[in-house]
Amino acid sequence: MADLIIKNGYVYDPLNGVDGEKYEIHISKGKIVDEVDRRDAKIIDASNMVVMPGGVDLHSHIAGSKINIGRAMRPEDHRKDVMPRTSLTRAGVGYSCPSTFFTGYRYAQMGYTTVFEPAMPPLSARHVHEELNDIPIIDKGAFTLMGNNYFVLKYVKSKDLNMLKGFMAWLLKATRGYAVKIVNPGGVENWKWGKNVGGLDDLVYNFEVTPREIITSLAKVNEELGLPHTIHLHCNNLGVPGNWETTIESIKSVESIKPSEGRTRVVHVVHCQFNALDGENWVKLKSGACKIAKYVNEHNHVTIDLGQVIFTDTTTMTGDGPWQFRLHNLTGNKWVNSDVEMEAGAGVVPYTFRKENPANAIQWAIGLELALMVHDPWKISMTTDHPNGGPFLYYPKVISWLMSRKARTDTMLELNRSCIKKTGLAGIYREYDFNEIAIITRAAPSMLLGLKNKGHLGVGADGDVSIFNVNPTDWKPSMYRDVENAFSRAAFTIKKGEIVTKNGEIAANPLGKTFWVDAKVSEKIESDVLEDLRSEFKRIYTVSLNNYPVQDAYLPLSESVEIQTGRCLS
Amino acid sequence: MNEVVVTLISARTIEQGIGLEIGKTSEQYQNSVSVIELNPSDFESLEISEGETVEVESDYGSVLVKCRSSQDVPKGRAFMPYGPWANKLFSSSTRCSGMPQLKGIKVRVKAAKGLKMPSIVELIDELRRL
Amino acid sequence: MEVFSDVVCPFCGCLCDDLEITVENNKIIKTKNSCAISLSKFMHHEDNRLNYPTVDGRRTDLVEAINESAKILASAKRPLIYGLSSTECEAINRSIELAELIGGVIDSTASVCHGPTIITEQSIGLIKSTLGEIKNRADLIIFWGSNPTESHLRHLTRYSMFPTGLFTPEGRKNRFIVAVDVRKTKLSRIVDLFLEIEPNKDFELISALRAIVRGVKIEAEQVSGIPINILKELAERMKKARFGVVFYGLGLTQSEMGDMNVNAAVGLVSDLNHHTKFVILPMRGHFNVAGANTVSSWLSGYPFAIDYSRGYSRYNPGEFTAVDLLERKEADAALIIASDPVAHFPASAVEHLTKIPLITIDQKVNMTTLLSRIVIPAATVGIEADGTAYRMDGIPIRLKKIIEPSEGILPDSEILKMMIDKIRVLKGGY
Amino acid sequence: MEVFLKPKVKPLIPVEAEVLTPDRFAGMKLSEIEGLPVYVGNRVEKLSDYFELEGSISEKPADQQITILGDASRIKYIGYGMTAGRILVEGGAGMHLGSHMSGGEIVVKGNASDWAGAEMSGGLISILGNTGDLLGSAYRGSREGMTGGCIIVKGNAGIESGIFMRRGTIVVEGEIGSFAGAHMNGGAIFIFGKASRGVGAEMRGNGSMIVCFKGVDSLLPTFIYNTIYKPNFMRIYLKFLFNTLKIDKAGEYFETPFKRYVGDAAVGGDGEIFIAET
Repeated sequence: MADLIIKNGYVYDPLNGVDGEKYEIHISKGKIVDEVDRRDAKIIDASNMVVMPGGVDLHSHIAGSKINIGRAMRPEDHRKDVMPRTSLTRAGVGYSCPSTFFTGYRYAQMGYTTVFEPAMPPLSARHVHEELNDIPIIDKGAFTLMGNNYFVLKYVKSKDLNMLKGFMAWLLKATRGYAVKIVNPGGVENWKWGKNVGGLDDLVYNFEVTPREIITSLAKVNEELGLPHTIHLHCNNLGVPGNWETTIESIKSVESIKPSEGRTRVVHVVHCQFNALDGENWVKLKSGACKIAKYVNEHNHVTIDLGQVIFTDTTTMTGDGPWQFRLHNLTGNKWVNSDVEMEAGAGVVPYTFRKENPANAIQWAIGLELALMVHDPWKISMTTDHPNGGPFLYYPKVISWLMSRKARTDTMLELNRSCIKKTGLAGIYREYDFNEIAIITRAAPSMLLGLKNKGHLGVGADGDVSIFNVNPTDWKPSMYRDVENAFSRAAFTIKKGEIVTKNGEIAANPLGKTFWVDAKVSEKIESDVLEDLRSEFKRIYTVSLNNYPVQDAYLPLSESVEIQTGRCLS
Repeated sequence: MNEVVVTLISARTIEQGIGLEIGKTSEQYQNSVSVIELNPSDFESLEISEGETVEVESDYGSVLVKCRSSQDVPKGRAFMPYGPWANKLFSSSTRCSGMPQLKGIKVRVKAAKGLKMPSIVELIDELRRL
Repeated sequence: MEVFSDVVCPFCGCLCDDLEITVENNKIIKTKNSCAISLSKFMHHEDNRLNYPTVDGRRTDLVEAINESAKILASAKRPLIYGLSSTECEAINRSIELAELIGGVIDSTASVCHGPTIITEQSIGLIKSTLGEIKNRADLIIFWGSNPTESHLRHLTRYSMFPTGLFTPEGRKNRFIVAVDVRKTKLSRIVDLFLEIEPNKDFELISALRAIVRGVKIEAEQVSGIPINILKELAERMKKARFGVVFYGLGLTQSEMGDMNVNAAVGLVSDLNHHTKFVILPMRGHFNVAGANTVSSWLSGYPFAIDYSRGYSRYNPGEFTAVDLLERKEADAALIIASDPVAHFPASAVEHLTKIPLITIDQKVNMTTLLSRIVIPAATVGIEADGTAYRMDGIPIRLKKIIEPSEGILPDSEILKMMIDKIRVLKGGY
Repeated sequence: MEVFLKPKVKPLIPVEAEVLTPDRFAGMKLSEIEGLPVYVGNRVEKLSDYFELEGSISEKPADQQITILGDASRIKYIGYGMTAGRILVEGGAGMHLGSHMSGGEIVVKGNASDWAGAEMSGGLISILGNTGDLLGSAYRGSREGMTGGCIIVKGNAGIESGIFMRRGTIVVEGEIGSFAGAHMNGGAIFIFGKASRGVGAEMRGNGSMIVCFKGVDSLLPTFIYNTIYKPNFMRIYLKFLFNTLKIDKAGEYFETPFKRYVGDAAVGGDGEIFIAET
């Protein structure tokens, strides 16, 4: 592959402190380098364009049983957006539950090069990896569900954090997972009896532990293990009016946990919009964003992503079984529930966010409020919790709302005015600049994930670059449609030094790699855990322990992050 | 000639499963699926003996199979294992579902003394002649 | 002699993964933990094998068979690819790529087993769990139009009726078991309650149960042959269960209006979740029929009945399902992978198969191979080839390769890859 | 203005011809219309490969009539998504006739196949022969079936007619297959022949109504008998059918009492089934 030089572009590389400077990016053998030989290099002229690192999405349901249930149950969804095959590309269909090839192509077309699937049930990890292997171009990884796992509950109950540590390390490796995902801790286990938990101190049936204990134990061990990402937390009471209190309480519960070396954060709260609702019920719903934002502004141990709502027909899917049942009852829409023995659950319900629905309008505002009221963009990652808040295809629209008050106002004018009054959005004048957009779509998520070679353009970084056809020097927020168009179809997306899209068209179709974490614990802990697994597995699982871990065959192209854990729990 | 009208159910059986894993052309497979079971009272009304050939006819086709009596089959119903014999009786209409109706169709069963049941090879030859 | 443990059985949707297979000189000599059918599969996998490729009944080599197949498929206007459920996921994946490449219709045997389940999932949903949830928690189990004693032989011991689990320490004693069927079966003799119902009357019965669960008074004295007071008792039992499950089979899907039957059953279970925990699981037949739907969904968006004639996937059971395409005499060529439609389709659908160029990839001689213009032998998946299969409840398990196939016999996925490569060449790289 | 399409061949592989709408034809030259693409298996062919065309083309769809002079039972998607104008098919019509149409009129003199009027939102389809399954239905997965317009079938209709219907009217003068109006949530179905098993199954309500003039094969146990009476609105409906839609049979029932059933109780629905007491 020829070396690549990107010249004349306005470069936004927040991790390296570059804010719209014009300088050349050189790429050789898939990596950013100081300088390549100009004579052999392919030169991209990015005059009047924005140059950023490839986009990084840390929370998007792109692979595995949930999104696949969504695909299977929603044929009507796929009719909205189709991609015929070409000599280069495979066929695909969208929209809220896009097929795998379609997913890879559309992300690349928007300048994204790295995406993480945030909810992998261990027992169906193989499924996740099979799908990831059929998502072209982008690099990816998946987070392992742990918050309702039998062994986790058992070790939390017995307060044996060494065993918990050993188990988490084993499970990450067995599933080839990248991070610890917690969904409605305790609530999903209770859902297996048709119940839920209502707050941090409710009891999980038969285990006598509380969501609080689950969260704090997992967070503590997560940091002890020195995992690259913090715990990835989907809080209790998601979608319940008044849940902002639970959210803050959850974040508070880990306040005193010592973060892993080199960072201050110990928890990432996902799709925070769904957990920032204030008011007693849906009728009295108002925004709780300012309360969350205030807390986040005052504390450095938490980061959030948005879960921004888009006004469209979409498909909700979470590991939160009881919430999906609730949503099914609220909407009357079709409902798939899928509980996974000993470890997880899931539900899928189609949902349409409507401008004329007061609650939806407030939810839409909450996402934006969170992004705009949290002062430090490094604490924010932009997501729609695809496809829960809306399909990822709408990221450019979210960018335009964040960058332009006019864009927000134009949308607000279509909404019920009294709803907007229940939020603080109309009073916010802040507008993101290109640098801040680069932070929340690239630098911050990559930093939060501990991906050293992603999200920036310094020497040694992966050669993932996106170039957008918008001139930042004469762009004004009133021109928000231009920025939306530019981010919808990148002028160039470069992946590992290869031009993969050009003017929004796919130009190459390589296979990306899968990240996973190989956390090492002491041999003693490892063997204790294995012994416990052996003694219990057959009785409670329907798959044998030997057949449980994901085989190497499922990771044709992967990068493991090896972690030696030095610190011991006392 | 004696005849009964019954509701035919087709389904899997262990013998059919074992037979098909040996091979579709094996004796075991053919023996396991070329049979119809009737309730003893329906069976008696045909005035045949156990294992004798009967002709089963539906609105869509007919086939010769051996007949057995079984207490498990309620009166007015009949059972056949899945397979090429039973499939000669079903309609290919799926009513826009993709699934033909393979259970609960009306068939007429009558004695066919002396007539020989077709073997799988004969069924194939019949198809080749189409 | 070598003993392979934790071997996965590639026969039914149970995908039992605790088999022990003893191999000597590349021959299977013993199996442990196998059911009767599994035993037959492992011990007889060498019987009635296809040993070499044929074109028009003439022995040939693999390359010629692939070339001839490629010619047929590349020039067909309305090619059909069918089967898939008895092979592993990589081969299914390739089959879909092939369908895309030739602009064909692709359908799996799901259309004639649990297609109605999928149609229901698309209209009202599905409330399911993995089998371990049943083993660990279920205290009320209802088999509706399904009979694992003939079709899923270890289901009762591994997953449903007998196993002990986390919250079911006494196994069978912790459970009340109901069977609903139109005839007596081995199962009906070992359950706590057997309801013998009239054929094609499932929908009415389930609807009545739903109404009773809702507290509505039904005026009829009996429904579908079952007295109303028995239905009332059953409804009460369902509401009071700690964790209930309905396992349903082809008794619902293959009767008249199978999609509505399943619709009613799923609706009932959905309603019951307002009272207690209840799930419903289809008893999927072939060992990887769930995989066929799964892989197909992530690649094409649709679980079965897919048409690629316009370059992208479209879905419509009844229009793009195999039986219908053949019944309407639409297909002008067919590729059958790991399936025997000639033996298993109704006669008039089979008739059209005899009139078009037919290509079959299979391990054994079957009715379809006997009528095919081109036959390509394949390795037996799960014995001579590895790969992924999805259990009836959606759990992916890796099948093992325990012996080498005969020389020159390749796995389905490799044969399909060769075919794809050849067709690409024929199409000038497009 | 009227354009005539004379079928040339009976295609072995069905032809997908969603171009057969007044909307598409309007404002085009005849030669351009001849070149419109149709999809046959995996090939793209021309409309003129299957039809001889003559006649005149109007500027506006509303003024355009398309007449197919013969059998089109292997032609799919006739009138797909049309908004105005008129299509007359002298013979039979293939699958998806008038699916997604929102206006205009289609008349088929022969039989129509499955999915006629599927997910239509407006306009009128008259089928003088029989029709296949899933008449005026939702496509699989969708819960928005027919949302407006009217379908009249002089002959018999197949199974699951009007499934997931939301609004609009279906009139079947002959018999109707099982599970008519399943999941219905609005709209009206009039069945002048005998209705089969499962009529109104899982009907939710929202004003949905099924009227059976010749009885039902077996009414679901979950439809609860309510009363027998002569509803005023029924008379108004019947007058409308008789006078406006020219359904002569409607005239026989002006004075007929109807038994009213409410359901489907299985889903807590409050839809109505009226069965003429004759």
